[in-house]
Amino acid sequence: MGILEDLYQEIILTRYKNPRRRGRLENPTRTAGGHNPACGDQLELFVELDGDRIRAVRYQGEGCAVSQASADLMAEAVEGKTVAEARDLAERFKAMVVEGAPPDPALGDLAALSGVARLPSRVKCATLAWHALEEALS
Amino acid sequence: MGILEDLYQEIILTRYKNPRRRGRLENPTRTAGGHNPACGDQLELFVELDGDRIRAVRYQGEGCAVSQASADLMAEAVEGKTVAEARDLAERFKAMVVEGAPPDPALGDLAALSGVARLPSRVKCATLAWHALEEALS
Amino acid sequence: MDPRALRRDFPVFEAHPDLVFLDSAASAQKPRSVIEALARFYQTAYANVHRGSYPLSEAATEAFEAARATLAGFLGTPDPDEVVFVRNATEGMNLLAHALGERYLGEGDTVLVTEMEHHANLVPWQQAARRKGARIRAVPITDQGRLDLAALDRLLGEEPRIFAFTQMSNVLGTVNPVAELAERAHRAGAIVVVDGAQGAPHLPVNVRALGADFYVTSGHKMLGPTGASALWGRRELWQELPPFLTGGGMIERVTIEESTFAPPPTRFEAGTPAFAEAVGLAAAAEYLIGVGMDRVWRHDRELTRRALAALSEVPDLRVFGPQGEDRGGVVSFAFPGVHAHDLATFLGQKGVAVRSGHHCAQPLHRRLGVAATTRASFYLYNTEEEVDRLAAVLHEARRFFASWIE
Amino acid sequence: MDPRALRRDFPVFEAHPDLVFLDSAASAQKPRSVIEALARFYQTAYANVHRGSYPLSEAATEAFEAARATLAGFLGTPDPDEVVFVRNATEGMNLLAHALGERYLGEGDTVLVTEMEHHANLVPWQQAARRKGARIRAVPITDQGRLDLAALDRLLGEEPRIFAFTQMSNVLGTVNPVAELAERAHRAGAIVVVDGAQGAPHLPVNVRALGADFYVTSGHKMLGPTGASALWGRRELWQELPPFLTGGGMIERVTIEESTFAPPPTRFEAGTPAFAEAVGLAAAAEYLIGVGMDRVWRHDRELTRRALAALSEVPDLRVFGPQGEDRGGVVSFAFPGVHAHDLATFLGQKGVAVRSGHHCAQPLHRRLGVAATTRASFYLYNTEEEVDRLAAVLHEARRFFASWIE
Ligand SMILES: Cc1ncc(COP(=O)(O)O)c(C=O)c1O
Ligand SMILES: Cc1ncc(COP(=O)(O)O)c(C=O)c1O
Repeated sequence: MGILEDLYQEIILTRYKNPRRRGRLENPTRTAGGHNPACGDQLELFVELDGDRIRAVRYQGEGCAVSQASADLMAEAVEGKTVAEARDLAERFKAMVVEGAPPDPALGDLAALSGVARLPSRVKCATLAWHALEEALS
Repeated sequence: MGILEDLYQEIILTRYKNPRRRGRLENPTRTAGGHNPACGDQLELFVELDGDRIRAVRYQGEGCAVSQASADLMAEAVEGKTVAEARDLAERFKAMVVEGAPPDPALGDLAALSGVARLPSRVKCATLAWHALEEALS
Repeated sequence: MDPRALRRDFPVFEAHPDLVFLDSAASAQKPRSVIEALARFYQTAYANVHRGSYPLSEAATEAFEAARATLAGFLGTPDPDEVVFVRNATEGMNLLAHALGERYLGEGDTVLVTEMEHHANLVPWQQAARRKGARIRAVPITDQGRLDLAALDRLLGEEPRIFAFTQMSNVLGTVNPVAELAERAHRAGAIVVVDGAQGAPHLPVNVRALGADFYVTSGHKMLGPTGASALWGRRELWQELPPFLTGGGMIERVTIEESTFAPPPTRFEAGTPAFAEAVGLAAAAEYLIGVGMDRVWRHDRELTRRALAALSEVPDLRVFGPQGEDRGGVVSFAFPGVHAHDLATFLGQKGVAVRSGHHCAQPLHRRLGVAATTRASFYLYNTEEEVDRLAAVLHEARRFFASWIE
Repeated sequence: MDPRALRRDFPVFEAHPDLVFLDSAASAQKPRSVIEALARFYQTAYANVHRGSYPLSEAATEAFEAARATLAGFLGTPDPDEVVFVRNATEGMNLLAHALGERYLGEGDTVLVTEMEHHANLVPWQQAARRKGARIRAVPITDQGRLDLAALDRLLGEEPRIFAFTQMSNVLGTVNPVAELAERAHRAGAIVVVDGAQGAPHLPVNVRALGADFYVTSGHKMLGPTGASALWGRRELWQELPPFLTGGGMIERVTIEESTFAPPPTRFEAGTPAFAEAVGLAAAAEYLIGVGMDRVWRHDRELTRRALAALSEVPDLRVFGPQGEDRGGVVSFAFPGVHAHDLATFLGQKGVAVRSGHHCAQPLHRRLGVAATTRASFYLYNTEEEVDRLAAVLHEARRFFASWIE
């Protein structure tokens, strides 16, 4: 599969055009901002915690299909997880897109973003939301 | 003759060690400062004018044999000259040390400095006093 | 001008024969003569400039000062001492904003810029204005992507101390009527600073004929190495300005408590300059002079015309900037619903090197109503075939992203 | 270490086989690997870094960031983002003086420097102090050319906000006890800025072990190209600092009126960096790592010992700086009654390249009681024969200038 077909899979487009977790939370427990100075992509993240467990995640901002789909899939994936589990998922995601490790089964649909590893300039797009998540949880 | 022997003729040494015009004037008509940022040489020039004629010139400052001898010979050479004559002499001097023109007879003892033209880094030492003179006369 | 022949002077196209390089507005490729001038200097003629009284240092100093003279000539001034070497256009603008700010800006004063400025010609003025209690105003642009001259006159009525504007927009390609703007600004009493980062590489420039007070260039965009750019200013104005960077080489007398400073251009070059890169930049200016800037400019515009025609055939593609003769070789575009990065990645994977983002012009993108655009830019080594290839790949992209387009 | 073998790596000595180059403290010659890295980058891998989503730009960005990591490693920090690229040591010091000044200096505060500082580590602090109503104090030196540590403690009692000092004097060769000075300064609550312009090229450096907060280097003195130098700072402190140069690349959000800024190191690199030269600098650091900085340092000191011994035999010659192990390869000297320039011209004409003047250290020369000195400096490519030649030519000079000597 070519790099382009690999990257722009149906699921990426779907999440970009019809996001499931886009929006804001009225009373977030935590918020964090993400910014990619290289390209101007911006992201605001809202997290609602219930003790140690992530109850809801929403995001707002502007960016390419990669950054938006990554944020949307991430928000969905970490809801219901504990803070430690979410951090662990972030590590697995970064291993996939930064180091090019094969997608960990735990990543589920996020595996669709594995092609990013072959496009160094897009890695920061894919990790933008995840860095914001780590900041929000820290 | 080697460059060194050419440059460091007896007359340069004499003027460096036993200057004839070094000092200051109590009531100068004009003063000007010279500074060679490349090496830190500094010069203060005092000129006394009688109408259009240069009555006396003195200088103070710190510098190498080339800059000091040049200042001393210059001061002596322009005393008694009109402003226009002094400017003309400055042109001839610069032609000799900057462009390497053969010494003009009008330069007299100043011809001893002709070797400077072969040492680009020392040209500014030789012209320091002359630039100050031009400033003072302008 | 035959770009196919010129191309052979650029080693990068030997290394990447299939590369369609349309990103010269970000930074240009280097001709062999520049790379060799640089390498030869390091191999055979290197020593720190100034203050060395041995032949190698004297020769290096002469080469550096000859580079200054070459750049002065390239910019159309007979006086080498009007040229100060800085790293890039950005440093040039910071130097000016600092020094002009210190000298001329006070509480309540205005600095005028335009809505199409690169951040390099905006943020430094914001910093200077904040320090001095001054404010920034911007000349708006028309829907065609030109400066709104009626608004300019109104804004000049506020008597700005400084008017800083770009010769050519790095997003729209708009070439501003510099001489006319400078004249109006001077009549209003403003100091005129021209951002020539996109102008100097592409247009014949004569700073005196333009009527500018300061003219900023970006060396690496005009075939030179990174690290060296020429900043031009009028001698009388340089003389008035306090230094920006301070340290060795630019002083007269230093005590622990205070210092006095050397005359220009030395006053503005603190520490060891990037003198080898300045020598490389002079080789670049000589290469451009050899080709002829009028021919470079004609070639750029021919490619631009061809690109504008071809891109207008791509369905759904929005193309920015004016249609007309006042336009250089920069074309920015977007498919509604497709983000600029995704489009640029597509083009990049197809071998067409373009750039995407806000191109350091966020206020302009806000005005255009888009967060980001994709930009192709042309230079003397680009061919008509490459322009056609761009158009063909954009048609392909249109098909690939068809379901995304809104 | 065999300098004769290393010499073959430096093309300049092929071009000038008889050159005795003793001016590395001003700027060092470049090994072939550096010149080739630079040329190869321009020939095959050039494109503007950041923001480009095509393979060439991605690769250039990776090379630039790899250079940052190499420099971080060379300086002994695991964190590449603690390294900011600037043009030269002077720009590094200006950046720090501005940013630390804005953040930490107020009315009546003190900045402490030393009497042996290069103007690059003095004048920028004067500017910052003037802006902020602070004052400069200087640690005096002893007659042996070392810092007066008793005076230091008194001055630290005044609780300076910043203590900026050189690791190695560019005139006396004195190597200051950085770790000890940093510890005392930290106890007094000062931020510690170390001028490593002469240190990094010659000594094994580990910024964390030194206990510095900021460490400034000069790339062209450590075998790198002109135009690129590494400036190191602690991450926590970088994060606190406002930007210095502003413009493209270092912002987050820009409107006409105001801007917010990116995190470090991006915040401190405005505009297109000298990224090709940064890649060249990394090749220089790799060359030095390959030779081994401990061996470089040992070699420098051996030559220095030999030079000090030989020069002490030259009648009437006054030699400056301490005698001891705390001394690097810089030897300044003077014949009373012979001006430094005249002596340097003599040496230069005899093929021995040295420098004369105040070496950008006027306060130090005032302290030494001379307006100027002549300076020889050694590096890894210098041999014992060259040191002997220096001594021989000084004996000759003594005879030539005999009647001048006072
Ligand atoms: C119009 C304009 N001004 C300024 C700059 C900044 O140039 P540099 O990267 O040389 O600082 C650029 C290039 O990015 C530009 O296009
Ligand atoms: C101790 C010291 N600091 C700073 C500098 C300035 O270095 P640069 O020319 O790289 O700015 C020098 C070199 O001249 C130096 O020796």
